[in-house]
Formats: sequence, C-alpha cells, structure tokens
Amino acid sequence: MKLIFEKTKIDRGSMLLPPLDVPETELKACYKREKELHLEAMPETDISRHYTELAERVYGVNNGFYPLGSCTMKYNPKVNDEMAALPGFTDIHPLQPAATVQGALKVISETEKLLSEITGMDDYSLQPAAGAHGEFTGLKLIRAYHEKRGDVKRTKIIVPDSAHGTNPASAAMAGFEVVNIPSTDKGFVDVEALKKAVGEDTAGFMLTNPNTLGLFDENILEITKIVHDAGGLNYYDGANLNAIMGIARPGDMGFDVMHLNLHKTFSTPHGGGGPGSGPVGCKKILTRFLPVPRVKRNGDSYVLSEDREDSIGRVRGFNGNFLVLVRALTYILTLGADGLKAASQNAVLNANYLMENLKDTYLTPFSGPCMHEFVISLEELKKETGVSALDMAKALLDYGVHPPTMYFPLIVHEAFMLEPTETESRENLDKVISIYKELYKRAKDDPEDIKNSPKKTVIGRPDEVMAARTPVIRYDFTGSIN
Amino acid sequence: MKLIFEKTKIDRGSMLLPPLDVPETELKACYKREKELHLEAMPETDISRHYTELAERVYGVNNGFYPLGSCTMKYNPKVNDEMAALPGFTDIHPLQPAATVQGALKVISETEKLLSEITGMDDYSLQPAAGAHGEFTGLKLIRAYHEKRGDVKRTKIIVPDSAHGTNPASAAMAGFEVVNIPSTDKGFVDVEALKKAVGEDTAGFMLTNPNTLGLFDENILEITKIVHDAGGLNYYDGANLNAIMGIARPGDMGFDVMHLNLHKTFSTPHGGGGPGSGPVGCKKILTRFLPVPRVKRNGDSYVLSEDREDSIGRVRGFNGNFLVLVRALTYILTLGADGLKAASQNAVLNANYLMENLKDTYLTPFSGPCMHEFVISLEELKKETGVSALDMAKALLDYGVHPPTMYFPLIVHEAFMLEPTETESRENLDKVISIYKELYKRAKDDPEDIKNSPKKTVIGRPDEVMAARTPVIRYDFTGSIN
Amino acid sequence: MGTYVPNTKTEQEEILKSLGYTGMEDLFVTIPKEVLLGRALDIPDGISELQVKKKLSKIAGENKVFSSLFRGCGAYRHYIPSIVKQVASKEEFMTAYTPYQAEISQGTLQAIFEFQTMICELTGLDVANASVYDGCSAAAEAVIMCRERKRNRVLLSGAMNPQIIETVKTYLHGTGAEIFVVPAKEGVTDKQALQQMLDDKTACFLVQQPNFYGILEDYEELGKITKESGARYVMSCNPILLGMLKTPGEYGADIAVGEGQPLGLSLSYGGPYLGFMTATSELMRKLPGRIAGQTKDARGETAYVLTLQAREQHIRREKASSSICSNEALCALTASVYLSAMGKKGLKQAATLSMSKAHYLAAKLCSLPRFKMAFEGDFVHEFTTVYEGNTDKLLDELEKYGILGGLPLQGTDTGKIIWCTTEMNSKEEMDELIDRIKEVQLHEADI
Amino acid sequence: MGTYVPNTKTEQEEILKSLGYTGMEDLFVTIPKEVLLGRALDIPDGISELQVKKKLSKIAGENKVFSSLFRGCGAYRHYIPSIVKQVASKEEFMTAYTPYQAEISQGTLQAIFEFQTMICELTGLDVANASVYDGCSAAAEAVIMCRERKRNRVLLSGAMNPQIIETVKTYLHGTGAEIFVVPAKEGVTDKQALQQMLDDKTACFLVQQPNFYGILEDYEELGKITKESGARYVMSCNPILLGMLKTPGEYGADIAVGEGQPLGLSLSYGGPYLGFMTATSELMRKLPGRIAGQTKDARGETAYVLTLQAREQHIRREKASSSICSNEALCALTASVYLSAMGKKGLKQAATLSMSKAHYLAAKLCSLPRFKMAFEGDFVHEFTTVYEGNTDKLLDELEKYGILGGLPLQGTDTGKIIWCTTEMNSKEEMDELIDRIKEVQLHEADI
Repeated sequence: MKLIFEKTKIDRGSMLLPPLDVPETELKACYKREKELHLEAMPETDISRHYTELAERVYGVNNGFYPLGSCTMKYNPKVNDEMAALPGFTDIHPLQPAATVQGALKVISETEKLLSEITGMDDYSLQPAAGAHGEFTGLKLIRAYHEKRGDVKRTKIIVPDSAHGTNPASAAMAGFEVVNIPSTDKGFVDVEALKKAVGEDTAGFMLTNPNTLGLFDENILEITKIVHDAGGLNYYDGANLNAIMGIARPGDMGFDVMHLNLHKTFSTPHGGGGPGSGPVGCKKILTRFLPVPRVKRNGDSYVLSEDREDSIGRVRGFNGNFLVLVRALTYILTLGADGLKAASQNAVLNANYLMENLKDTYLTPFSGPCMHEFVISLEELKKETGVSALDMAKALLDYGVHPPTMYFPLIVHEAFMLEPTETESRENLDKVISIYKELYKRAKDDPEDIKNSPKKTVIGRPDEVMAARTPVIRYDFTGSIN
Repeated sequence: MKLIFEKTKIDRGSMLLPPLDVPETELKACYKREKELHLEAMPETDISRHYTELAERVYGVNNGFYPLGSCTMKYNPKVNDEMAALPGFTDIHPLQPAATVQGALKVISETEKLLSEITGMDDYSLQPAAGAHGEFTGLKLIRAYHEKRGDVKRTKIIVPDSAHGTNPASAAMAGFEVVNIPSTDKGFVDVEALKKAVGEDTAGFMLTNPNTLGLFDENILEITKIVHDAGGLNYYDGANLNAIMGIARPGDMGFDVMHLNLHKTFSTPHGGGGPGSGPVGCKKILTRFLPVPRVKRNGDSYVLSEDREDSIGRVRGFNGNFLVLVRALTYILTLGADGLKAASQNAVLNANYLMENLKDTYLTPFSGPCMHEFVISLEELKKETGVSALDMAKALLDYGVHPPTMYFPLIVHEAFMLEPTETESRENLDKVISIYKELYKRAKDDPEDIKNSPKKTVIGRPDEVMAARTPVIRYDFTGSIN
Repeated sequence: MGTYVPNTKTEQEEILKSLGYTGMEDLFVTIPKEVLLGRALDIPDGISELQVKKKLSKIAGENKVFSSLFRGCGAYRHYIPSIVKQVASKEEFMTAYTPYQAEISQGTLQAIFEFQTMICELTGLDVANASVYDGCSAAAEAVIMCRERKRNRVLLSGAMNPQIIETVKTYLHGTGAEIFVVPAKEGVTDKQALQQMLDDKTACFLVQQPNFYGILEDYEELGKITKESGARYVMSCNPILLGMLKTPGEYGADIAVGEGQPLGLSLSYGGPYLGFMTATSELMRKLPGRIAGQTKDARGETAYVLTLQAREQHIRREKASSSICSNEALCALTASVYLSAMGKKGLKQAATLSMSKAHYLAAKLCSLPRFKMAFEGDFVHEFTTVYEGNTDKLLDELEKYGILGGLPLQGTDTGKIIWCTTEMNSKEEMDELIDRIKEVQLHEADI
Repeated sequence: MGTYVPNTKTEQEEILKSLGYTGMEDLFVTIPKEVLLGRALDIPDGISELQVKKKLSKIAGENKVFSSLFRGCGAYRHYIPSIVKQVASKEEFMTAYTPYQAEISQGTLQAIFEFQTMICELTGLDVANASVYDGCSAAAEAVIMCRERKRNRVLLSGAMNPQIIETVKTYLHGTGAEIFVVPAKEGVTDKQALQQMLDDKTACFLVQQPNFYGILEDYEELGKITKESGARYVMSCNPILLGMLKTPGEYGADIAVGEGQPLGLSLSYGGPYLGFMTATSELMRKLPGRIAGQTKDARGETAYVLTLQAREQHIRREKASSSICSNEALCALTASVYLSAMGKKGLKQAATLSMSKAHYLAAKLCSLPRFKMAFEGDFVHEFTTVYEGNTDKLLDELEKYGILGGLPLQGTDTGKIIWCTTEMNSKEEMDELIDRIKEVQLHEADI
C-alpha cells in the first residue's frame, strides 16, 4: 500500500484550532525555520482510511493465537483500557501539587505494594518504561549498593549464555563487565561454572527462572547462595513470572533485585512494541537506592519525594508510564490473590496440554511437566526435508496464527518456543494442534511448498539483507514532490 | 467463518457481576423458565476475536469510497462520536426530572431551531428514529391537519412513480390511499398528470427534490401551488438535502412538512443499518400536531411537555435517538452557516466532476450540471456485452470501492446512481475515475470475466433465491449441540 | 469555519474551470431563482473542533449524572461490560450502510443472523427480525402484524407501560383499527374484563412481562383466554429477565417484542435503543423490517444475505407490511456482544441480583412509616409503593443527595412510586436511600 | 474472583487427567519444595469487573482535573484531535507485539517508517529511530551515541530542564564519562563558560530549544563553538514548535532529540510519553533502538522490516549500543496521526497561538504589581516571571479557583514561576487568571 506521503501531496488544511483571540506575536526572523516542511494535512476521511488499511495489516492478540515464547501475549482486557482512559487519569499534569493527585499517587503506591507481595520483594519503583529499562535500573542499584559499601572492585556481572540479549546489554550499559557462563543442556545454570566464575570482582548475577526452555532451575537456592557467598547480588529477570504467580516468588529464591514486564505478566497491551513498563523490585538492602521520585505516605496523604540521598537518581522524566500502571493495577485488583494463581496454573496447564499433544509429531527435547512455555526442535525435520524453523513459521502465517518465538533459546537448534498463555481455551488449543499436525505432514509431503510460504499474507518474505545493506529508513520527498 | 455458536459450545462463565450482597430472593417455580437457553458465555479473548473477524468482513466509509446514491455516505467525524460518548449524555435516564437534564433538553431545542432555519420550516420534532419513521410521522401530521378542520374526505396521498419505496409504504401505513403519478423522462413531476390527480380527496403530495436523477425540479413552485390550490399539503422527502444546504430551502419551495435523515445529510454514522434519526419539520399550520413529548422553554429553563391536545401522540418511547442528535448538533455547530453551504457546494462540485470525467466512457442520460448525484446507464453496455449493472457492481467490489446504488431510479435502465459526497478529495475521485474506465474496458474486452465477479471478496455472489425460498434465519442448535 | 471538505479553494477553482464554470453559483443554475435563498443561513458560522468540543462538553455538564439510581420504567441501568463498548465502537460496524452488497457486508449480516438467533433463544420463539426502532414501536408493529381483514379490534393491557399504549394508538390511528385498553385491577390486567372484550373481531391482545408496575401476571391464563377467542397473543418482555422467566414461547405467545436497551445499551436519555421482535414460524413472512438469512455463495460456501425482501417497501411499495427499512443494527450488535459476554449464567445472575435487591429494598421501604406496597402481586426487579406523604418533595430531597428515586406516578396513581433495582445498586446505596428517606421524614415531622 | 481463564473447572480436570495428573500441584513438582509459597498471596482476592470499575473510577475521582492550566516544563496540554484518539485505540495497533514477523506486521512497520520520516522532516535531520522511552532518556541515549574512546567529557547546558540533566547523569554514572553542567547566565547558557569547558576530550554539548526557562538561545553560535572543538552538537527540541522554529538541521546539530508528548499524547501524569531521536546520516548506525526500513519482498513489492539490527542487543549482546528494545510504538503512531491531522499549517497555527497567548499573558502579568519577567531573552510559549510575594500562597489560591498556575521554582530560583500557554488557553481564561491574582494580591494587602 502507499505511504501517507504518497496519498496526500498538498496540505488540505485543518479546522482543528480556533482563531487567535489575542494580538498576534510575530516570531523574529532569525528564529524562523527556513527549510521546507513536508508535512501535508490529510483530510480526516483519508486519515481514517489510511490507518484502517494499516490496522488491517497488523496481527494483534485480538486477531488470534499468539504464542510468542517469553513474551506472554495474553489477552488484554478492555476494562483496563477503559479505566486508563478516565479523564481523572489522562488529564492530570505530572507537575501538579501532590494534594491534587492523591488518586494517581495511590495508584503508584498500591501497585508497588501489590507487586512486592506477588514477587516477595520489599519495595518497588515503577519508573522504568520497559523491561530492558528495568534491567538497567536494577543493575544501577547493584552498582550503588557496592559503591555505598566502598566495595569498588566489584565490576563484573555474570550472565548465563541462555539469557535474553538484553541482560548482557543492560549490564554493559550500566558500566559493568559481562562474564558469560555456559548452561547445562536443560538450560539450567552450570553450577560448577558459576562457582568458578564468582569472586571478589562479582557485582551480581542475572537469571531468568523458569528459564527460556520453560524449566524451573532445580538448583535455584544453591545458585543464589553461591553468588551471595561470593558477595554478589542476584538479579531476577521477570520475563517468565507468568508461570509462578501465587506459587513461588523470586524473593524467596534468593533474588535481591528484579524487574517485571507489566506488558507481559500483567496484561497491558504491547502496542506494537511499546509503551511497556518495567518496574524494579528489590530487597530492603537496596530500597534506599531506588530511583527518584518516590511516592511516600505522609499521615493520611501521599507525597512525591525527590529526596535523593542514596538514590541512583532519575532514570526518565516524571513518574513512569503511568497509564500502563493504571491498567496493571486494574488487572491485579480484578484477579486478586486467587485469580493470579489461577492464571499461572492455567498458563502452565495450557503449555503442558499443547506440549503433550504435539510431542508425538514434533520433537520436544524435554519431557514434562514444563512451566508456562516449552520448546520444540525442528532440527530433525530440517535434516530430513530442508524445511527450517523459519519456513515453518512462515507457513504458519498462512493459517492465520502467529508463529512462536524462533531460534531461541540458542541451545536448541531450529527451536520453536511456544507460550500459549492462560487466556486460550481448550477449543482454541485443539484448533492450533490440528494446524501444527497438518503443517508437519505438509512439510514432509511437499517441503518446497512450505519453503515458498507465506502465500496469503499481504507481502511475501521481505529481503532483510537488502534492507540492512542499503538502508532506506525514511521517505525521500525530493524524488516524488515536484 | 464460523458462527459464534459454533465457536463456544459450553458456558465458560462470566466475571462481570459481583456476588449478592443482600439475601437471595428465589423466583417462584411457576414463573421459571424451563426451556433450555442456548447462550454460552464466550471468553472475552474470543469475543474480541470473533468481532474483529466480523469487522474485517464489513466495508465502511473508513474503508474507502462509498458513492451510494441518495444515501449520502459522507465521512462520519470522530469528534461527533467523542461528544456522544460523554457521560453527561450517555448516563442520564430518560425519566429524570427536567431540572436535572437541562443540557439534554438544550441539545434537542437547539437542534430543532437549527434544522428549522436550514430547511425553512417553523418547527421540528426529533422523535422519529429513521427516515421512514419520519415520513410516517409527517403523514400523520397531514392527517391530523385535515381531521382538525373536519375535512375528512381527504384520504389520498399522491406519489410520483420515481419516489423511494418508503414514500408509498409510509402513506399506506398511515392509513392513506396512494395515488401514483408518472414522471417525465427527467424524473420531474408530470405537471399535467398532477393537475389531473389532485382534487377534493387529496390529502397531500410527496416529493424528493432534487430528485433521484440528481436534478432539481424546475417547476417546483408550480407543483406545490397545484397541490395547495387543491387543498392538499406538500411533503418533502429530505433524502437529498445534501445538495442544497444554504442554497435553497424546502420551506421556501412550498413544502409544508418534511423529514431529514440525520444519518445522511448530517454525518451521523449509519451503523450498518441504524440507528438513524428522521426529524420531522413543518410549517406553523402543523406544529400543534407534532408528536409528544415536546421541549419547551419555561423562562430560563427547559421543560419536557407531554401536553397532547392536538398532537398526533407518541411515535416511539422517550425522546428520540438522543445520541444521534448529539452527533448531528456537533456537526452543525462545527460547520455553521458557512460550512454547511460549503459542504453542499463541494458535494455538487464533486458529483459534476465525476460525471464529467465518466461521460465519455459511460452513458450519462442527462447533461450537467447535476446536483449532488447523477445517474449513468449501462443499458448499451448490456446490449452489447451482456454485462449488467449488477455484474459491474460486483466487479467494482474487487477494486476495493463500494458500488453505487443500482437499478434505481427505475426510469433509467441498468442504472448506476452515484453520490460521491463532499468529503472525497479530487485525488480520490481521480482514482475512482480510472477504476471505472478500466472496468468499462474490461467489460468490453472480456465480459465473461466481469460476470464472474467478485473474486477477491470473502464470499462469492450469494444465492438470494435459495435464501428466500428456504429461509434459514436463525441457527439451529438441535442439529449441532449434543 | 469547520469543514470536512478536503478540496482546497485552488482545487475547487481548477475543477470549476475544467467543467467550464466560473463559480460555484454556476452549479446551481437549474434551481429557479425565486427559490434560491439569496442570503446566508441565519445560524452561527462554523467553529473549530477545539471550540465545538468545549461547547458540547459544557452542555453535557448541564446534565446531572446520578451515581445512585432507582428508576426503570422502560430504561434500565444495567452493567455494561467494557468489551461491549469496545466492540460496538469498531469503525467498520459504525460507518457501514445497510448491507445491500452482501459480499462486503458479511460481518454485518452474520452479526444480525446471530442476533436473531439469540433473540429467538431468549423468547423461546421461532423467528426474529434484525430489530426495529425501539420497544414501543416494536409493539405497534406487532399489532399491525396481527391485523386481518376480519379482525380489527386490538386489546391492550392497561397494566402496560403507558408509552407502549400511546405508541400503538398513534400508529393505528386512522387505519380503521379499534383499540381498547383492558383495565388493570390490583396492578394486573382484569381477566374478566379481557374475557368480555375478546370477540371474533379481535386481532390480538398485548400484555407486558413483568408489567408496568413490576408485577408478573398470570400469562398462562391470559394467553389461554386470548387464544380461545382466536386472537393472537402478544407479549412485551424484558430481555434480561427472560434469562430466568418463563418465555413467551412457553406461554404460547404468537409474538414477543420488547425493548432491548437493557442488553448493554446505555441510558442515553432514551435513545438509540432497540426494539426486538420474534414470532412463531407461521408469522415469519409478516415480520416487518430487515431479516438476515443463511444461504450459499457461488463457491458453495455459507453466506448471509438480507432475505424475504418481498415483504419490504422497496419491492412492495404501498403494499408493504411496514415502511420500516432502518433497523437499529449497531444496537443489535451491541446486544449480541452483551449476550455473548454474559452467557446464560451471567444473564441469570443479573436477573437474580436485580430481583433480590428489589425485594430487599421493598422490605426496607415498607418498614418505614407511610410506605406500603401498592399491590400484592409477585414482582421481579421493579415494584410499586404507595407513599402517604408528599412524593414530589421526597424525591426532590433525595436528588439533593445524588439519588434518583423511583418514578412518581401522576393522575389517579398519584402517591404511587415505581422503584427499580439492578446489579448496579449496592446494599450500601440502598441503605443510604433508606437513611435519607428517614431524614426527610424526620424533618417533615418537625415542621 | 475475576479471571480471564476461559477453561472451566471441568475442562481443567479433563486436561489434567489426560496428562496423567491428579491436580494442579502436579504441574509444579519441578519447583523445589523450599521455594513453594505454600500460602495464598497476602493481597485481596479478586473482584468482578463491575466492582473494579467502581473502585478505579473512585481513585480517578481523587485527582483534580484543572480546566484552566498554565503549566508546561516538559509536559504540554495541547489540543488532541478526536481522530487521533480514535485511530490509536484500534485494537490491532494496541495488542500487537514488536513487529518481528514482518509479513503480518506491515501496518506497524509502515507506521514506524512514516513516523521516522515525519520526525526527520520536523528536525531537518537525516535519520530517525522508531522512538525511545521519553525525552529525557532520548537525551541520555544521544550522549551515549556521541561518546568515543578519546572523547569522554559531556557538557550539558544548565538552562536545560533539570530532569534531562539528572537522567543523563544517572545513565552515565559509572561508565567512566565525565559530566559537566555549563552554567546558565541570564536564563541562557553562558557561552564563555562553554567555550572554556570544551576541549578535545569533549564528546558533545547538549542544549534545549526553547530552554527550561522558555528562552530561545543563540543556537547558531552555540553550535559553532561546539563544533569548532570537534564535539558533537545535540539539541533537545519541542516538536510542535519545530513547525515554526529554525531546525536543528539548520543549526548544524549532529543529533536532535525531544519529548514527543506534545504531539497528541495526553498529560497522563507523565506517561506513556515518547522520546524521539534524529541524527545526521553519518551517525545512522549508532542510533539505538528499533528502526524500520524499506525493502522488497519475494514478490518484488515494497515491504517494511525492522532493520540495522546488527546494532541491537539481541544480536550484539553486551556489545550493543544500548539495551533498549521496546520503543513507544503506539505513542509514535499517535504522534504520526496527530501530525497528519495538523499538517504543516496546523502545526504552525498551534505554535503561533501558543506563542501569542504567552506574550499576551506575560504582558498582563507584568502589568501587575510585584510581577516582572525574570529574563530578557526572546521566548515562545513558556516564560519565567519573578514574583515578589509568596508564590506558594498565590498558586494555592489559584488552585481553589480551578486554575493550575505556572511551575514555582525552588532553591536559588525561589520566587520564579515558569508559565506556559497553548492554544487551549483562551483569552477569557487568561483574563480570569489575572483577575484572580489581583484578588489574591488585594486580599494579601488587606492583611
């Protein structure tokens, strides 16, 4: 389809703003923009049509099954959006005096408390805007902790090689050196390797548990103890919390600091890549370092404190992705203690149901029970037919379901990582199972056909190499405007 | 796609309502429903997906060009919807005391006043829920007028044969006899035939002007005078008002009573077939007969009067399709005197532009200028190639544009009636023109291909005869539920 | 000036020129000069979107939204699930026309087909249409369906909502039908009177379930009496309560109609609402309005179309059964989403909550001085009290506390108040209502 | 309990049985016993949707929405066209993940590509990314882009919004960078100080347009000084004003960043907002975050993909330029719709309205006793006054009238107030503000 710039080539005017009701002030010439601005007002009719056309070219959770492993694409309840659209939340200025935003401060404070209990942490900051931002913030806390104690030689963060790429990237960004350690074939931490890696230079250790194979690390207590004994802190990557709400808590496993992805576990919509929210929780030893501002209770009311004695400071402007917090709070209050546990239980149940019903067809490297997600390997299939995980993913597109996470974790070759989440019914899973079985059969029978997938999507496979080699990352008006 | 009943076969429960907080009252057994109710709660995830799938199978104004003649499918501004969603409008009970709904009464009163000036009428009732409902109400006013004067022999309504089907149907429904008179080849009223038809039994005469050929009746003043002289009243069908806002008014043409379609001229969305709104306006001689309730001014405030001395009574419950009125009022205030006129001017301009650019390819029986719509005839094409208007309409579907009104008016054979409205840009019209030209060429070159259209739509041509002969108008649970 | 005209002045001039015209006025030369307005409309000029939004918001602010509301009588404040509003605001559903082009309207058509099915399920009858304007007009259309050449008398229960009675009267005035109201006695239709008024000229008898005063009548017996005379039996029902109550189908009704507003539509000062209509299959071809039907397409796949159009005005013109062509499609869609979200259990839960609260409130009210029940009949979620005091003053005082009390009746019913509760009314709200009434009564006693 | 679990208890039991388990606990046997919680979470049990809606609505009601608002400082109340909210709430845009599967994400990808183009147009620079968390983090990411092995000093204008300065400091703490604030003098960056602080170790200098106090600095000269030292010149800009103001591109900036919130996003107590980042083509491969690029698909048609991923964390891990992977895609979409609706003329109109009102208000305020402008520099839509009175009390009194005045500064700046106007502030509002201040002053005088 055409770009918006190709659809409207002249400014068709706007009727949005009123005429001036005070004398006009003229900007001095020296400050004036001289460069032509290619930005033509599009008639509302055409805006509506352009974005309808774009929306039809997006597949969201509302379009169907979306089992992206470790991304927890659960259903996004509409009541959350309705609450986040209340004028009492959308129309308040972030610099309003505390007395006029008691509701907003309550949202923050209550959410902090609820997340603390759910994860076994002592306090939270809701400032970080996304998971990686949370990691970065959490690592800054670890740094501040060691610095405060004068333990300046702790410059290294240990990361298993099965970790999400953001872990080492965030650690590096926070000024740490990254030490990679290998994993076992189950994706568990190699305890011996960890023992060797820790030392007086260890600032901390980062882990996702259950791991990206959907397995809960059986040595978790030993692992966190090794790090603690070496003087380091344990960081929990909350990406996979959806498996264990109300069942086990990172805080009880020996983790000192962690982040959550509200846009995963707590059902806030991903928005095609944001806004997310990545709250950071920590144990008492770290709370004094949490970023500003902090919501505090002052008698009967809340205040916003910028007091920064030990704080790592500010990690973004204002007060976090507030409307995302409203959505998450609505969700947590709706589900409550019983509902959160039921969600995790059904997430794990659905994953096991799906795995069980696929395992006769597909190779599932690890036998059950899995947690909320599991991995299948298409390595054999590829050897036999030449059909890769990518080909299979593309073929799935033609069935109108979203493919799983591909080629991750790296320790399983030609991996598909499936996370059905709790919000799929058995009826939906059965439908998916039959699609996967049919697909497998087709891959065996007619591999070329699969390799030519997708066929029903609005575009065929894009040339990513071309995109990266000769980058075109904006529209060129010079070529098309007279 | 599957029906909702085929997607969810067991009740999956609902979490919408709170538990009982008072003692439970048990319904006596004799009042209890015994018949099984097939209505299973669908999980919200699946509701969202089902209706997304349905929405993708609907073509709205937001999807593209929609030139349905006489339906005025103009753009529906979002600000209107936003205003109609204000809690101050949506959350008020229709039986609230007048003092607590002054805003709502102002909406009604102001809209009545604005419509009166726009159409040259003396007053309006906003009660009717749709155009046909407005016709029915207007005809009841005509009846009441004659009855009040004791003129009981006036039992006939004269309707030209070019009129919309609702005109005679409404007249019959209101208890009148319908007298059809022929039209001239331009769809104008046959003045001589009218002269012959009127008499002491004439209650009234119904007319759409500009007519369905997009032509303004040049004899309009003579026509209305003939009816008046015979003692009848003139009814104006407002379907085509979009051509003449701010330019000419039915009230100045000799019409005594009329209806408007707010969902046409005043941009309120059609909703796939409603809710609409069909306000009825009339001259002073008829205002006493308007349906109840009426909004009246009482000093500084508004009251809702049920005073029905001469009123025809109530034509529906409560106070009209109120939220539709809010949308229309928002639209009228936005456009104002200057904007309404500009809208009609551009509607007529666009129609003429489109006609001019199609006339070399298609047969346009009447030379310009047309009003807001025009008719082309595919009779020649059909004779030559066998391709009918229906075939051409179906072929248009594959271009992603909505076909025009087909086979109406009846006086033009194989008619297409096109009304582009004012909210299409020249760029859009140019695109449409090239589609129509290409289509014509294809019809000449490969008529069979056109007859096999549509091909890209989610269904092929439906078998309407089968639908009517063996009607299946509800899902049969007995066949599919165990 | 606000405008949605995309063409710029320059473009307009270019188009005019290309057409051989010099100005806009050239486009209107076919309008006789005497008819041209020749001046600007005497209404304000247009304003920007920002300004209009401020203006309408101010007007909306001049309405009082009651957080505590005990009024029904045809419009009910039930809970509207968030998903319902979200689905119904999808642009495609909002902005499409009547589904004439079936190939690109399958979504609308299938939604109507599903709606028809759900309404049949609720009422226990065979066939339904795509909806009509509202509950009152649905009743009127039902009466028109029943009329036959030899059966021209229409009997309406006097215990129905007066708005229904009035609308039927308006619809039928001048058509030669004779309309009679069967008197109410003790808050229900007087069966003896009905028996006497029925004859072989009677087309139908209409009754409401529950009736205007909130009471469940003896629908079994009323139906029997009616049908014995050969007349049609028509019931006007509350659709939410049909999840719990015996259905018109079970009572032997020929037609059931009702106001669909409780099914997920907001109060909206009375509209848009939704009239539903169902009937026995025998009456299928007499149903007015749109009907969606299932069929096959050219590829042999299931498809949906508007069907049975031979009944309709654009084919039959003056011989059509009704002139109605719009249904309330978007409202019907809303109701379908509501019913899908609630399901049978949810619907029953709403009915049970509403009913239990009404009985709680009725008992509390009648424990107050000067309050008593007006009638003895069984009620569901609405009931009528008699207040031996100044009802207007009482209700005025409640309004000051943000409470909209029941509807005070006028005329011979003065002193009666019809109360309504739904799942939206919490116990605290009801207890507060009682406390406030006590205060008012104390204060009155002081004077 | 509220729940979005669709499976019924029965189904769950059936599934468990089919898996060979007897209860849910069997699914969690791999978790060491010592780690199992073994109790219910100590938070309330779940509630129905109806209840949660009441609860959240009550909390929302505990915030005060000011109809009259004169505060900016990083968050601006501009007019949001209705179409903007409507488009941004489309379910597909809302609920999709990051567009990894390009074939079914063309809508998101194309929208980002269009956003990147618009941001380039606004700033006059060559390349842009898909957005980052907000304006402050965008500034921090820009600084990181500029650091080179031999250039480790970062200079920040002291006339920038303190939040930007603080965020940059947090981001760079512990990375070995040296951060210095160039002092402000008379409300603008002290050019002489800047000249002295720049050296061949300096990576970049950051300045704000207009600055924290609302003033337009001498960006030409600042840029010249900076670039002469070989450092990068980075500007943080207000995107609406860029429709009117000379662009970073014209001033020779290497990177421009800013807070995108003014482009159609509501105030929302500070988020979600939108950080935008643009740079010269030379720096393209240093840009952090997502970037959408144009390419061809297997059918030879134009297609869009996430590109230049070699920069990113999932490929580069600890060698990535940043760990950021989420952008604020939905906010970027919102900004695109806003810009499409406004167009260049609309944007300039918003800027002109905002500026003219600010000058009107500044003149009015300074005609009052005890008020004067804090600085002499040219301003656009924000300006700083000095009040020789009790600013806290003054602003408290205004709040009682529903007016949120300018932002009172603290510390050495006590007594200063930064005011902001946009097209949302009418003349009447401003006149009322002045009248209210007069009243407060009169009242103070009385005491």
